[in-house]
Amino acid sequence: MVKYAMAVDLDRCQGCRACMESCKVENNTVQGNFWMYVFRFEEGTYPNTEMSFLPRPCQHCDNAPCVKVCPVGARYKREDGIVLTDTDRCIGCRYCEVACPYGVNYFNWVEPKKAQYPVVNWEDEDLATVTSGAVPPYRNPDLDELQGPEQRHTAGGGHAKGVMEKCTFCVHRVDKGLDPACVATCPTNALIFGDTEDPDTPISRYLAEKRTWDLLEDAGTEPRVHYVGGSPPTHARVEIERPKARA
Amino acid sequence: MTSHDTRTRQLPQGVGRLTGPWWAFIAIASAVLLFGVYAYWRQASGGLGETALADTGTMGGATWGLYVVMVEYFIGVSFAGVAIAALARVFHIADLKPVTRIAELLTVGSLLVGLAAVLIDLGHPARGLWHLLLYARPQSAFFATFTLVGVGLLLASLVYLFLGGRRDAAIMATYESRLNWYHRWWASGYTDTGPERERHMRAMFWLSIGIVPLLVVSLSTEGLVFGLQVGRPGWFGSMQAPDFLVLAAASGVANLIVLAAMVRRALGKAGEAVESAFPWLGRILLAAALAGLYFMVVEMVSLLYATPADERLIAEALLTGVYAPITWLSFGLMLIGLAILTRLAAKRAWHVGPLVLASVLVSISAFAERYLTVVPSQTHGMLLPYEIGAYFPNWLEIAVGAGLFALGALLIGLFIKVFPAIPMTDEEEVSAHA
Amino acid sequence: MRRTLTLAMVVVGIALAAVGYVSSAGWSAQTLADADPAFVAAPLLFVVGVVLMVGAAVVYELLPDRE
Amino acid sequence: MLPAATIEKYEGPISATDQYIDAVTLRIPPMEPLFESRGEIDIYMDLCERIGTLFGDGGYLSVVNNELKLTDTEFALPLDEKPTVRGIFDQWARAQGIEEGIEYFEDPSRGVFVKGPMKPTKVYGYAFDPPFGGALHRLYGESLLDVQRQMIDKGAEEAYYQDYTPFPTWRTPTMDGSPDDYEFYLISYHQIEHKQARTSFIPLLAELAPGARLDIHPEPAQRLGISDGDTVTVESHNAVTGETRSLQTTVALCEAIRPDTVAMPHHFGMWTHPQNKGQGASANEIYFTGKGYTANTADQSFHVKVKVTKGGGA
Repeated sequence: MVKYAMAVDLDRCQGCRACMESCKVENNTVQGNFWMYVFRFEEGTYPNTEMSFLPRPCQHCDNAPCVKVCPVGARYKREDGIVLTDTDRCIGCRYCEVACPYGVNYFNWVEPKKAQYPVVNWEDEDLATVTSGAVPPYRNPDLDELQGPEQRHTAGGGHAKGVMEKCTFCVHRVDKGLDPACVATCPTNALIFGDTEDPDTPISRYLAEKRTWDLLEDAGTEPRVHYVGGSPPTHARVEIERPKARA
Repeated sequence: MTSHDTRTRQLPQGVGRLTGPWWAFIAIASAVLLFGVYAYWRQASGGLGETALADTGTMGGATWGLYVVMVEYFIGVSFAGVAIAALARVFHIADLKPVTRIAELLTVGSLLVGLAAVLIDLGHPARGLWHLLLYARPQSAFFATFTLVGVGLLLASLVYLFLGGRRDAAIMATYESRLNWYHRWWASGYTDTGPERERHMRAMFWLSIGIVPLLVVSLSTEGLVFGLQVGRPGWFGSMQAPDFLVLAAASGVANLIVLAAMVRRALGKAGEAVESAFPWLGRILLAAALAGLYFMVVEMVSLLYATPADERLIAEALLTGVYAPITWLSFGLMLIGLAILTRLAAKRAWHVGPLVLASVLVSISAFAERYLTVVPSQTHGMLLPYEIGAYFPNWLEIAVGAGLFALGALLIGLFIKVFPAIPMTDEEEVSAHA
Repeated sequence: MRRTLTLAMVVVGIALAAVGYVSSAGWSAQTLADADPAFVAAPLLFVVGVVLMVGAAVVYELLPDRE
Repeated sequence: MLPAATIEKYEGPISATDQYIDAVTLRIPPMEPLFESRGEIDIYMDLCERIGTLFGDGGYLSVVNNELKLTDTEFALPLDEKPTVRGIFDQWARAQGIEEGIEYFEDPSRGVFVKGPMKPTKVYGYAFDPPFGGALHRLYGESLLDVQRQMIDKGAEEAYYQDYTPFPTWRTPTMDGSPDDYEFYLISYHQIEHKQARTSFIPLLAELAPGARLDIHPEPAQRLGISDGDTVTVESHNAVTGETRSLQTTVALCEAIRPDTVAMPHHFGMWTHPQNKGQGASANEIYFTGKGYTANTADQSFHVKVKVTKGGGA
């Protein structure tokens, strides 16, 4: 049985936020939603200040509070460890969001617009000859597929008003044997993804070699995202350079 | 001992007589309700994004806001109504009997308002109803909200209202009026014979015995909606359930007093019967409000004394930060309310004016307290060092909330014109031909 | 007759509620993937059970006396 | 396909000349590209292959043949076969008359191929005969000195010519002549998300790095009554002319910055793309050029003192 996990090497992360960008393009999330989020922290007082970074995807907890509180079973955990939202099942009560200590849930407050990033007219025929008809960043056809053995609508999520969405570990890519978009994009290989049951995968070797820690270990959520290097964040760290949606 | 010929003229307690003030009340309540419906239409078409709600964390908002506060508050209020009615019946407290129907009405009304607020808060309300029936999971603390509270408690209080009203309905059916068919339907063959009375008492007794645990269980789960959240500082803890109950009792009794005073005023002479209940209700409110204050103080002391780092932010926000005005307003109103109640108790004179004032203060305090339970843990309770968030309901949420409140008021207002709000005295006979 | 029916409603109500409650989620499921009720609309059964229990009071009082 | 490698890739040909001798060399990768990165030529070839413009006349390979002057020679790359990057440069090296091909450049003891004395006309399109009008070839510093002398001759003020100096020397920065209430040094900087002012119209990038801001230390901010997110007016002062310029932006408190310095990213506000609207002003708007502030050696450019006041201002 496959069990997926992710390792985040904070000694390698340079805080470039390319993972956030690739996540948005891959999953077509609406503006202001960051399934993968990279904190940029500042700590200490001048002149003894230090900067640090902390990528925060969904932790895909083994003891997931969001799964427990979901009143209709829309939030569930697959056997391979991935925690998903069935967007056809979700009633939009947002209980998962208040239950999650990591703040990874994003609600579709309004109807996601087709042209949420209106730059170019993707319907232009000349453009289509160059892009083979692909329309980034809106609409990756894979996101419309039913996923996994449960055959539920779980990929994407930024398509429907009134339902919850969050990081899926790019389930539509993982099911094809690909890495999640953030992992595939990371220029410093700070993100490592794979099967932890097989001892020969890069992530298994990585986790065996390195000392790891989990985010908010005290919460007892047993995350499947493990951190290497750095140190757990405290409230002494002040977040700087926050991104935001444009009006 | 009214004779049959007078009965053809006027129904008791102003039933069926639509007065000017009543029309004014209905007009105002309808206008507020209509505006609320318009606001909700805006929300339903544009999405919950029309409200001031926003995601916790990177967006620095509260994902649960005024609507959830209303759910918690009104489900809490519903507790007192049916509990007082049950108390009056199980222990045969004659003084409380005149307010039993008002209490039941309050329960039904506030439950409807609270449950409507649940639906209004959903991103997919229709899907909510349907999927809860198909897939609801007992592991979620929401399970009880819609099964035990939404169905069990609502149905039980309707049954209470129905069975408890049959005798009055039978009396009303002896009057000739356009509502006669309705009263006959409600009376459903009741003739006030000895065995019938006995059977009624037995049914009501067992229903009362059954409903109290149902209340405690279902309302405790309402507190557990918050108390089970380990990831949300300020929420997690076993105090949430009893805290919810105590505050529910205080706000419920306070609302009952206000409603009873309004009914008394509306019914004129006939309404004076409810006055026998005020000393009882006043004492219960005093006890509940004292317990409520106790919980408030204990909470504040623990916040001030030994605060885990993650809860310190919330503590500061509550005591000295952005929520401090609400905190101290809630605390102050509760104190003033208690002072008035204590004075009334000491003088053993439960004057309606000060009692209602105290009730309104306690009620507002309880609402503020619910707000402080729901909101600050979301804006200030992120365990990861996100930016501090902010939330305050916008006009749309307030309009929808006011509309919901008006809906409850409208239901009760309509009810008192089709049925006696105060149970009739034993002297009034049920005519044999009813 | 009335007593029996009332009692039956209460007992059946409790039974249905219990079955509905237990079946509403896979309590024994090894993984959380199986978050669905054991059978379709099991929660509805719980609700029906609660309705029967409360409704028993109405039946008890309204059913005409045969004696 | 992306990202591009930095130094660990083939690149060239690079002319290596001391301006008298004409020589040429290639950048040979010192190691395999890091992580997932690859050289640009690999990326271009894959890209062209994917969109169908690699092969044939007018394709990428034919352009490479033209650029490397291989067309119609025996070393021309075939237009129907995808070469390796090393292969391309090998062909080029042979076309230069190097028998060993690219191995010549891979040999650390050689590496540079000397072609012989350079013909001035080859390098300088404007060259005369005799070269440079008979003038001697000058050092850069000599040019600066010449400019300085010309400016003095024409009666320019010292503030203008002082920085045209062959020997970089310390002098008090011009900006320090501004009045004391211009208390902050303004520096501008580059954000990792953006490339100059060219990318801020890209909505996805603008979401991550959403606009201009003024980084300021909390201590002076508190003194000025400014808190995080406030709108402020930043006014710069030209110590030579007394001219002031100002812009409005929002404040980001930052503990790591010197308390006497404020900073702004330079990506925003200078671009006319409609998607770039509403992102705020660029720090460049309040820097000065001209006397005292334009420099070639003792760099005074992008050095200005500013005052920060709360609110939108005028």
